[in-house]
Amino acid sequence: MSGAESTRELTMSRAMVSAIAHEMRENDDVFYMGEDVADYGGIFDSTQGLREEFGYDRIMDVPISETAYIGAAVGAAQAGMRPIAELMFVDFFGVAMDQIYNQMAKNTYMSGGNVSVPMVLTAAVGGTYNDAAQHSQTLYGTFAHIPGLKIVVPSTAYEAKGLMHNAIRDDDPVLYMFHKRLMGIGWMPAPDGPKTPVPETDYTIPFGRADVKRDGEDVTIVTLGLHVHRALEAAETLASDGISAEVIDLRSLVPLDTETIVESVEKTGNLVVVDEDYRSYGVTGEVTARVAEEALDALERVERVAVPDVPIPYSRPLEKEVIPGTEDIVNAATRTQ
Amino acid sequence: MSGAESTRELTMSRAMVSAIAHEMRENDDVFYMGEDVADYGGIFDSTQGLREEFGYDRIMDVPISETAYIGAAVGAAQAGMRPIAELMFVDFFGVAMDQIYNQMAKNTYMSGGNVSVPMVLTAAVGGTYNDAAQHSQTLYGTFAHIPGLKIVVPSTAYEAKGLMHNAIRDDDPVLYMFHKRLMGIGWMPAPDGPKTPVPETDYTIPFGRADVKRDGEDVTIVTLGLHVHRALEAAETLASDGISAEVIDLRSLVPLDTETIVESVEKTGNLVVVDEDYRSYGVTGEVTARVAEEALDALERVERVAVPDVPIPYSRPLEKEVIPGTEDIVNAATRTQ
Amino acid sequence: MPHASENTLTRLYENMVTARYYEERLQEEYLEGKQPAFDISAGPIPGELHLAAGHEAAGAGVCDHLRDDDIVTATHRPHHIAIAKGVDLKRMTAEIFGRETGLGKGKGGHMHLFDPDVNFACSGIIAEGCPPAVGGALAAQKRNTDSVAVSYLGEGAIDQGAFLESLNFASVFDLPVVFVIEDNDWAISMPKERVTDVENGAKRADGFEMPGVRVDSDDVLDVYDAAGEAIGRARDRNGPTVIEVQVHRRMGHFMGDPETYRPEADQEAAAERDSIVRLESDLREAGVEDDRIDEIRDDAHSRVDEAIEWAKDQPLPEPGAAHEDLFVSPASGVTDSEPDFEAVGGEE
Amino acid sequence: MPHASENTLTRLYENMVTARYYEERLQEEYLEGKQPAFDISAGPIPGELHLAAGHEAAGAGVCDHLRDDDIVTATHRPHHIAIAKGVDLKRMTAEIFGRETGLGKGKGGHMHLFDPDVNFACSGIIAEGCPPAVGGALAAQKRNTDSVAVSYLGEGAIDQGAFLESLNFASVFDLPVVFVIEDNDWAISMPKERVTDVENGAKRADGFEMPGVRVDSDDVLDVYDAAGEAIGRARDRNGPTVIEVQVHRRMGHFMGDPETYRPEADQEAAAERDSIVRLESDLREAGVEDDRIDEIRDDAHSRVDEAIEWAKDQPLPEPGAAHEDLFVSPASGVTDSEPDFEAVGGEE
Ligand SMILES: Cc1ncc(C[n+]2csc(CCOP(=O)(O)OP(=O)(O)O)c2C)c(N)n1
Ligand SMILES: Cc1ncc(C[n+]2csc(CCOP(=O)(O)OP(=O)(O)O)c2C)c(N)n1
Ligand SMILES: [Mg+2]
Ligand SMILES: [Mg+2]
Repeated sequence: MSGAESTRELTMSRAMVSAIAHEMRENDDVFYMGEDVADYGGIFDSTQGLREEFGYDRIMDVPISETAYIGAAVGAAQAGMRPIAELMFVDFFGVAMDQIYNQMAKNTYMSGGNVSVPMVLTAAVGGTYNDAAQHSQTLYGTFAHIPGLKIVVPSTAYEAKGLMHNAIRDDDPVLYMFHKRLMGIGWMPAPDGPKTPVPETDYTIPFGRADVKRDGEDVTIVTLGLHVHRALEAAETLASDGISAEVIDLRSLVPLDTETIVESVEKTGNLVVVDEDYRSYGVTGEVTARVAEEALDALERVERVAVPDVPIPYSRPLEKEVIPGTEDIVNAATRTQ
Repeated sequence: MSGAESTRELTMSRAMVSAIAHEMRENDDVFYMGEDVADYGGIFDSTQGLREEFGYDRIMDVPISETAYIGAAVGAAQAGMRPIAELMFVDFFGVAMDQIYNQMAKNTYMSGGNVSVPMVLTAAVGGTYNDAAQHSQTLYGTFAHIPGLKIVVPSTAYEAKGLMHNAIRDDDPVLYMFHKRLMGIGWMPAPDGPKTPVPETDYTIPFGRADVKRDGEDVTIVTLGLHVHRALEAAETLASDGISAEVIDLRSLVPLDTETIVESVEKTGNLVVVDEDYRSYGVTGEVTARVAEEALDALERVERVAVPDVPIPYSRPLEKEVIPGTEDIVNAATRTQ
Repeated sequence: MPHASENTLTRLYENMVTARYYEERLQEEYLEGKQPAFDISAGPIPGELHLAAGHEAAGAGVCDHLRDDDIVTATHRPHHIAIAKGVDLKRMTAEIFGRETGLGKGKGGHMHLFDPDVNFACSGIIAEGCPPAVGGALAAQKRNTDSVAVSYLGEGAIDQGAFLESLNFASVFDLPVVFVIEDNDWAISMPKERVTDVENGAKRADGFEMPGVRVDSDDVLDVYDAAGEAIGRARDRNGPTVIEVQVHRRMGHFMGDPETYRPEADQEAAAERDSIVRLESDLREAGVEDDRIDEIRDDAHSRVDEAIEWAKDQPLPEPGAAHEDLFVSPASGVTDSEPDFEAVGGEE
Repeated sequence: MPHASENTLTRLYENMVTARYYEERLQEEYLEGKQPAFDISAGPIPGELHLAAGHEAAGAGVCDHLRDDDIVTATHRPHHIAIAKGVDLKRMTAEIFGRETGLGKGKGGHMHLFDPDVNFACSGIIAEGCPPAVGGALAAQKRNTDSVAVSYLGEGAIDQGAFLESLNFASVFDLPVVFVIEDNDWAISMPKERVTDVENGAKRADGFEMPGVRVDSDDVLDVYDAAGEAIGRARDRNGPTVIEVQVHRRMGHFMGDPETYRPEADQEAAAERDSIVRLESDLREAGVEDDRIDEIRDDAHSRVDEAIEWAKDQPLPEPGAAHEDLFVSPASGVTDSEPDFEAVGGEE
């Protein structure tokens, strides 16, 4: 590898921040609002160093009033700015859901496209560090069920940057859900996967384009976020058992890249959907249904691996029980054979 | 038919109210909070006549502060009372979702079962009268995705009463979603189906027991709420085309009666899931996935009939386009043959 | 404090009679399709309809101070405010009738009117417009313009978190925004005193370090003065204000509301305290001739009639249009293809 | 106004030294597993940990007036309040260590402690406990008892809708509830003045027709007096009160917080203004001997050490337990079978 001036390995948080900084330099209309985003730099390093470069006016600490500031982002976006608002943990959505759901997501449609809402809502998601029922959810299904939001979930630094550039430049509201465990925060060690080479330059990754992170022949594992890495690990184990797993990283939930999934299942005949969200009425159901609609004949077996419809418990053995682990994925994939 | 003293035909709203009144007479701990539930009797007749019998203290008009009063219901329930709180339109959930999601639904689990939350949250759902994007949703999928709530959706007066008795007596939080179009309100004519004979006495319908509303051999139509009646109408048309459709009324989303659905599909081989909620990441996906998991071999064809992932539009031809109609069900069922 | 000139008086009058007649005509149209039995899904106007007869002073008296670049968010009862803000009357009416040429192509409806040309929006959830108005004010502050934002809400909405949080947000950042509470004594069937601790809604401001002013009558000139001062403060970067205006609900909460909960005396009182009649006598006092008054009113009526006739002539949308307008950009965002990793400087 | 007796003084002291030592010991335990590199998922205590050293006066001074049947909802920083309310120390500690015999069988964790025996609960979302406390007060009112409810929140929480709506709800129904704002100057890294319009959080009460009182120091005796009055008012059915207490954050927001945003002077000032040291001198002034003070403190420390040792000895839950306790009744509700329609009087 040469040319270190144009590529470097970044953590996911550095990649995310570099895209935000780039867009803020290019466009005065971009600003960031959130709790503890200024001096603290974001509880999960989502804004680290930005206040130093852009000041308090553009990296705004705001009151603990999610309804007020997310709604203010909607208003500022409709007035032509390009705000980014951060929900510190996605689990807090319930105090601000009306603004997200009934304004951010619907105003474009309700206005017949005469109004646009070019904002990004960022939110930290996920568990694995025992933060219990009110701080560990992903809620992928809850948000993906809402028409009117584009929803992205990066799994590596490369995706984190490209998806953020696209999100900020997009004229529609985008929900950008970043998994805490992938960010590369000092106090929450990340797995190896998310730290990747990242081009210095700006580049955009389109929404609705899943990424085949590993090719395989026997079973298709569809997942996103943290579980991309667990699925890849599982695929290693499966390979040593003679099972060849294809791993698909959805990267965006809305739009959902049904085509890539269906193509893969047509090849492998088996589908394992892995999700860190609750099992019922969510991502695993939707992915399964799309395959059942479009490739029922090819489909030999389906397995869903997700949180078993209980809140995330606190104690380590309990949390480990409910959040899908590598072994759970291996077992599910093995059952399909 | 004889014995009018013990059975009468009731509208769905009268049946719902009669169960509430019965429980309030039996148990002083039951009370009702909501906007316009006292003098008005509920915008959708959900409390008609109750204030006259029970007074303002037990049929409480409350400030337009859904977070405060739904959260207060949680607190009162934990203190041993059995409150019923009404969200006038389910579409307003976003202003109070935190209390619903993070307290009402989770406190039992987070306390390891040491605390219980014996409350009922009622909410009017559904469209068909052009009330547009913020007043026409069902949001079945949004709520069913939350672990910790039992969720019921009556389709007739008989179910409305029996499910309400069970909901009030249950020690867990129950979300009771009633469809406006079924209530039999003067100004919103109901179809014929929901007005049924209803026993005078109290009786409880268990949650998680779907009801086969029509037997059939060729295709299984799974649905709930208003669309039970549209499915039954569709089944008539299908019958005249020589297609025998079985119609399953889910009656509760949590728990979901997978067994009844799977048994039916094992017989018919074909599944049509009909939902008035948004298509993706919701009820149609979940029902399909459960069948794909448990009866893949029997399954020949799946069709999902739901709102096509846009907010509910206002104008009549637009609303009609997105809310599944009888014809859409007929077409989907016909495609499976 | 600027007192209304004769020009202003006639402008206010024109505005208010337009709004009043508009509501009366919509009521007729709406009910026409619902005779003899009221069926909400029958007739030429779809859905619920919340009319604002009796609220006109709060629309005209405030919005007369606003420019097109100022932002207004209104409530579920929005027509008088929309008219006062200069929303396109024809396209608004077409929207209310669910027509293709409506402001939202028939997708939004009467509670969801968006006219970006004059920065007007409204919504159907209580107090929901407060945070976006605050955001509009924030944008003005960031862009260093002297635009302001006005957020309307009903007296029933002053107990809702979205409003209360907005007060602090506006206050702590000194934003150019004015909150206008229309106090019509009722929140559907709930009288103010049953559900709200304060008699004067503007008192909410006391806990948030901002001025709160109550205009105790719907005399449009008093509203005009109070709003002029508050909007002036906002434009001069002196921060937000809460204004409560006493208005009256001359009709039911929505069309079809039986109002059985409402004492007849209250209905009669609302009918008597008519801000338009009062303004007519102010006009006469200011020397405006009866002929001129009649002319203004007749012109307003003609414009309304014309808008309604125009709207009713407009085509309904094609059903397939329901699938459009979810997004303004492609679903994939600004880009449809992922760049070549190496081409953008990557080297894997 | 009742001034604290010697008995009360020693009770408060016992309470506060228990709470302080508890936090110090938890800090040790928590960090022990995280040396040298801080890894949030390592060590004997799972998850985040928010310690309340410096807040003790607000816990003890208020809860000393409460009975077991009174309801308390606390925040994400709950231990001192739980201790003051009489929550079972061992089972609480077991919960914090994620053990099977914990208050929530290890499911809840340190932000979600429920002890129904003393009507204590806490939660991790800002101001989330306010509405349930109001609901507890409503239940007391409906049942005609003289129980009261107390809802704690941080000064950062006074901008959250759940608190503000609760003020009106409590005020309009005259509920027996007291809101206690613990003002420690910081909301994580955000100083109060950056995000809140009022300097004195109790001022929020002004807009809601209820008294608001600020206790400007964390002198537990001042807190005790102010709380006594407010809780007395509530018990006597004279309505709700807001109290703000100036406390101090002696540690980071959560364990592992680098506090780089916080001026050293501020940290030092917090360390100096120690309400426990102040109370010790009050005790001496009241004639309590040093030996007795030492004894109380030592006893408290022993109880804490014992609880922690006990907790660490408790078993972790079986993984399968994760699937239990979603509901207390069967999923089908009170009934498992549908009655025969005819048997219940139907005749189809
Ligand atoms: C969050 C929310 N809760 C309830 C409603 C239902 N609702 C619509 S209008 C209304 C009454 C509003 O009263 P007020 O704010 O005084 O306005 P007015 O109708 O009197 O103009 C209510 C309760 C709603 N739209 N949104
Ligand atoms: C609705 C919501 N928003 C944000 C958070 C994240 N959060 C946890 S504690 C905290 C600061 C709270 O400050 P304060 O209320 O002053 O209490 P303190 O921590 O100082 O005791 C924040 C923002 C949350 N838990 N809930
Ligand atoms: Mg009103
Ligand atoms: Mg604080």
